[in-house]
Amino acid sequence: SAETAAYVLGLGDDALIYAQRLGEWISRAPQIEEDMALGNIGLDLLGQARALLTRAGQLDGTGRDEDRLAYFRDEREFRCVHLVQQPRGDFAHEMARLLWFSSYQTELYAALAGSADEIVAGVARKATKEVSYHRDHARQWMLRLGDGTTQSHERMQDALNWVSGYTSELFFDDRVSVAAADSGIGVLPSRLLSGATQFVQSVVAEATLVMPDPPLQNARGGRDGVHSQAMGYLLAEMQHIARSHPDATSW
Amino acid sequence: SAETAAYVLGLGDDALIYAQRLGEWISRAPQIEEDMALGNIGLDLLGQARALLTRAGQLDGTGRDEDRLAYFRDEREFRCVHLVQQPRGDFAHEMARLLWFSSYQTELYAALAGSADEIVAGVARKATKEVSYHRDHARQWMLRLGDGTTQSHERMQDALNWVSGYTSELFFDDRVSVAAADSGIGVLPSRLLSGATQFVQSVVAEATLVMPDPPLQNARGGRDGVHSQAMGYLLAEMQHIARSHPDATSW
Amino acid sequence: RGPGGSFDALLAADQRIEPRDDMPDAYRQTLIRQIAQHAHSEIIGMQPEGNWISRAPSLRRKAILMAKVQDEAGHGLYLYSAAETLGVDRSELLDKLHAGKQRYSSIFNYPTATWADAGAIGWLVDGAAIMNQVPLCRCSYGPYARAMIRVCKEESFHQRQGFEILWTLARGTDRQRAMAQDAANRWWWPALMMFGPPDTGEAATGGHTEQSMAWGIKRFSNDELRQRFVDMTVPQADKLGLTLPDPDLRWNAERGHYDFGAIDWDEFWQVLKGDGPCNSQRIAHRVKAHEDGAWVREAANAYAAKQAARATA
Amino acid sequence: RGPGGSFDALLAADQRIEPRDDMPDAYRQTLIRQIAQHAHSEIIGMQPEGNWISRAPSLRRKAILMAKVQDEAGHGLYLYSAAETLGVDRSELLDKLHAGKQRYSSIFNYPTATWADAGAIGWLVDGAAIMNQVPLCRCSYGPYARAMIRVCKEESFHQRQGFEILWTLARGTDRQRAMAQDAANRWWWPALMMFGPPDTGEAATGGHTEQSMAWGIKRFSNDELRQRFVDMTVPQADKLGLTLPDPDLRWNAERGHYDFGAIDWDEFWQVLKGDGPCNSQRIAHRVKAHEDGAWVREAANAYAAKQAARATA
Repeated sequence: SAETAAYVLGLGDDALIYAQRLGEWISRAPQIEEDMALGNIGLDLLGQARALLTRAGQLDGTGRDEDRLAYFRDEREFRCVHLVQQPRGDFAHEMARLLWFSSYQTELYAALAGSADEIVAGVARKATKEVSYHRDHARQWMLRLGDGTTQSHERMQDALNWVSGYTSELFFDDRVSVAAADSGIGVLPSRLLSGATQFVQSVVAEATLVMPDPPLQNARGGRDGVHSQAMGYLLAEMQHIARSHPDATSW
Repeated sequence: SAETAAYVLGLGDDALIYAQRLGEWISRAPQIEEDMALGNIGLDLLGQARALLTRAGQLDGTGRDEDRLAYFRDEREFRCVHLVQQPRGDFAHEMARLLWFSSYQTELYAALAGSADEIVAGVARKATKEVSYHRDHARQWMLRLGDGTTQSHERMQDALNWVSGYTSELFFDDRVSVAAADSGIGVLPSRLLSGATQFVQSVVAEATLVMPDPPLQNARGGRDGVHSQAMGYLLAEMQHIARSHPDATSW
Repeated sequence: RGPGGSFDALLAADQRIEPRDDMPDAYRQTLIRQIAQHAHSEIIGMQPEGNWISRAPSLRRKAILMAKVQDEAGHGLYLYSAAETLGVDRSELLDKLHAGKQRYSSIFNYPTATWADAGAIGWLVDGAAIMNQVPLCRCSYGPYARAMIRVCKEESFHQRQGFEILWTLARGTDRQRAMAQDAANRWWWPALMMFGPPDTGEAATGGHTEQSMAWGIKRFSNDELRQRFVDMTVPQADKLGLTLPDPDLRWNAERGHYDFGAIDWDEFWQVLKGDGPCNSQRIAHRVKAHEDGAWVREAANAYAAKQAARATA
Repeated sequence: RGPGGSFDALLAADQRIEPRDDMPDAYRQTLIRQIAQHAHSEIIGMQPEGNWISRAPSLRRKAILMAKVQDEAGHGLYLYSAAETLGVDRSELLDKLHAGKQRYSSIFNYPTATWADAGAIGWLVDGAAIMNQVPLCRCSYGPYARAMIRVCKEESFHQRQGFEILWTLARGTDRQRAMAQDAANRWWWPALMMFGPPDTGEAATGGHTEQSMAWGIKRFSNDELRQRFVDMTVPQADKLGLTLPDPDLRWNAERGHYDFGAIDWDEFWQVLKGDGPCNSQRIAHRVKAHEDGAWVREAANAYAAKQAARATA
């Protein structure tokens, strides 16, 4: 159905756009090992995105392939959350984002391993191990930064406060998710909240940090294609060469 | 001829790309008056660019209009110098760039007012007053920053040093410029050097600053379409919406 | 008229209060707050449209948009100047904006998601602004009234430009038309909210309307202005060939007005209280520009002081 | 073989020198300089191709490119580790890179102007690098030789990927084909310069070739390797359907090699001395990453120290 396709597309877009942001770290990380680690996480997400977009293009009946969906959709047609769109901040901001996103994805893929859509289930089963590694990577850095120097502690706390304005959107039961959950293909986002939050809380405590107060402002609208300002610029960059060669059939 | 068209295109691209950079200042300037002033300068340059690109599209026989040339050329087909492509720096960097560029353009348009191409001559005559205002604006700020606070003096001097790596390209006699000068339509860039430099030198001295030593590294290649790294990203942003609607005939 | 005059007498005679005139402190404070909020709205309002300058899809549109956003900066300047006649200065007002102690119009906390939003802002947001502002051209405080005359003239130009963007899109490709319709869908309700909460009826929340009317600052109620805006805009939407996203919108021959559906005031209050889509972004953008420019302003002051000292030496 | 051994005897027997072995200080310093330069080249070499990760025109190519640039980081790590066996540490070497006291390969001072450059770098630059590096797999210093074996395996994979990018472009639209040809035009001569200045003849500038050969660090002269590269690459260009930008390039049956035109050594020295298209940009990018990450590395060290203290407490 259209809802199922849109649901899968949203999951794929989250992975695609976050992979795009993580790719920006390559050659800009605090140490060479981290260029590699963030590149690896980006590659895992890109792999998930390709599989999910391909599936979405089958489910929606348009037959669009992964590249058609990634490069030739307009901003309003993307369904990713604002969290993954945010411009690359400092390393603490990236780790705060990664901790929440990987904690969410860990719960998500665990649930989707039993999806009624065999392909989605397959993607989820393969990705489960990947995202659990991502989550552990974020956890290790949260500990180092939270329990490192005074400066790193403050920066990590600031980053946690910042990211809190972007997390509720991950767990919001929009119409499409509800429909996908009803059909047995998806899972209700709100069902993932407590597991993800518990993990984050435990890491935050271990890292001598505190969970932020509820944020004044909460990101919303991504699943309806209303994005944060950064998204248009991200797409301009990502799509420019492909859009510049509309008649190219192969790269 | 092809050379003449390429020459005019290069002048148009310089104006277009610098207008694009100046547009980024709007809502980001140090004071509201300066949002307006930089916007005005950008608008003047955009006006010059539109006239010159239109003329280039007539001269090269392709009949491409200003938008076709601005939005549907690839990076390698642009002919602007690296100076105008550089990402927006701090305000001192912008004033250093503007001082050099407007001093160059003042000499350029004075010479082109006698161009054998009536349209180019007309653009030049109209632009002469504009660029002399731009040059004066840059001069005023050089004085304030150079002879302002210790910090502003240092930042202004740093910016002058930085910009010196990008100025020689403005005055380089590439093949196309030589041909355009021979035909009486253009002017040899090297002929503009001493006038522009004299003006800059006088402002630098008045601003209690010093002319930098010759730079170790000199930008080159813009007139042959080999650009600085920033150019591709600038074009991605500028062209994205137009490229996303290849079948749109009107905006 | 002669110099000075009693505040009440001037008001009663529908004459202008000028800076030299005595005025009640509450009047002065109300005006400062309102003019500052208005000035801040112009300055913050540069951002949503400024977002499209670098990506405008034709050079002509790019030039028009740059000029328009620049005009907004100019409006901000007129208005800060008007406020300064009341004994405050611009930097003080900007500090209050940056600290969240003075507001700007909530409409600018909505994102500009597509190019068509540059059209919708001109058509709907500037249209609503004009409806609010035209009566202010007869405001009791002279400098504010004169600033508004100038602003209104340019705003109506902007409104036509916005209309023209949508007109062109609505006659373009399917995707361009869809973009125009989508923008109208997203901006219609927020534009209606620009007139503020209802003055009367269940949803009314008190507010300063009555006092402002007595002072000749406000001439019409929020609901009156909103109705006028709807009445003006619905035929324009028809002309554009766009649908407005309100199933209850229809002509009421009896009233001689368009009826329209219920406004979601919860959304209004949510955005006003800080939880709009772009609240923190707008202030952060503005504060960054201000902080990045601090050394430049300091240098300009230092240079001016040196020049003054040299002139007297 | 048994523990240790005399340096000269090991060299004479074409055996590997290991970290525990005595070695002349000049040998050690030469190796440190060469391995560090090699490691730096991998790290700086991430930038020109990294420039295309965000804009790669298909998701498959994006994934391949991300993996490739990541491999370069890995190569840098192996090589810094090899250098560390000689008694220096990575941070010291990086400081020298950042301060301009140690070099990286000049080829990375050229810009990547189009997507096709990602192909040309793989095909020509990695191709030339492999030609230089394969003999290093038999280098006299054990840790360096072992690192090179690993690096060469991955590089040849990258070289094939680059070739495949150009192959696809050359069979694509006219504009794609032109892009491939343009990239070949721009990268051909700089790739030939990667083998360094001539060892002999008028243009030779002395250098360390003879000593390095005696030490078993270098196995072939610059000109020999360059000729091999030309001989290998010309038929590949034919297969791609691309022209190499050298009118003097032709098969010489007598020599059994391709003849090729004169290299512009002025350009080589200009770029080497700092006036290449991207010299300052490459270092500035690298230094910024390093400085931006300083607080992170400090935090990691502080945490590790705390953990160690806790473990012993």
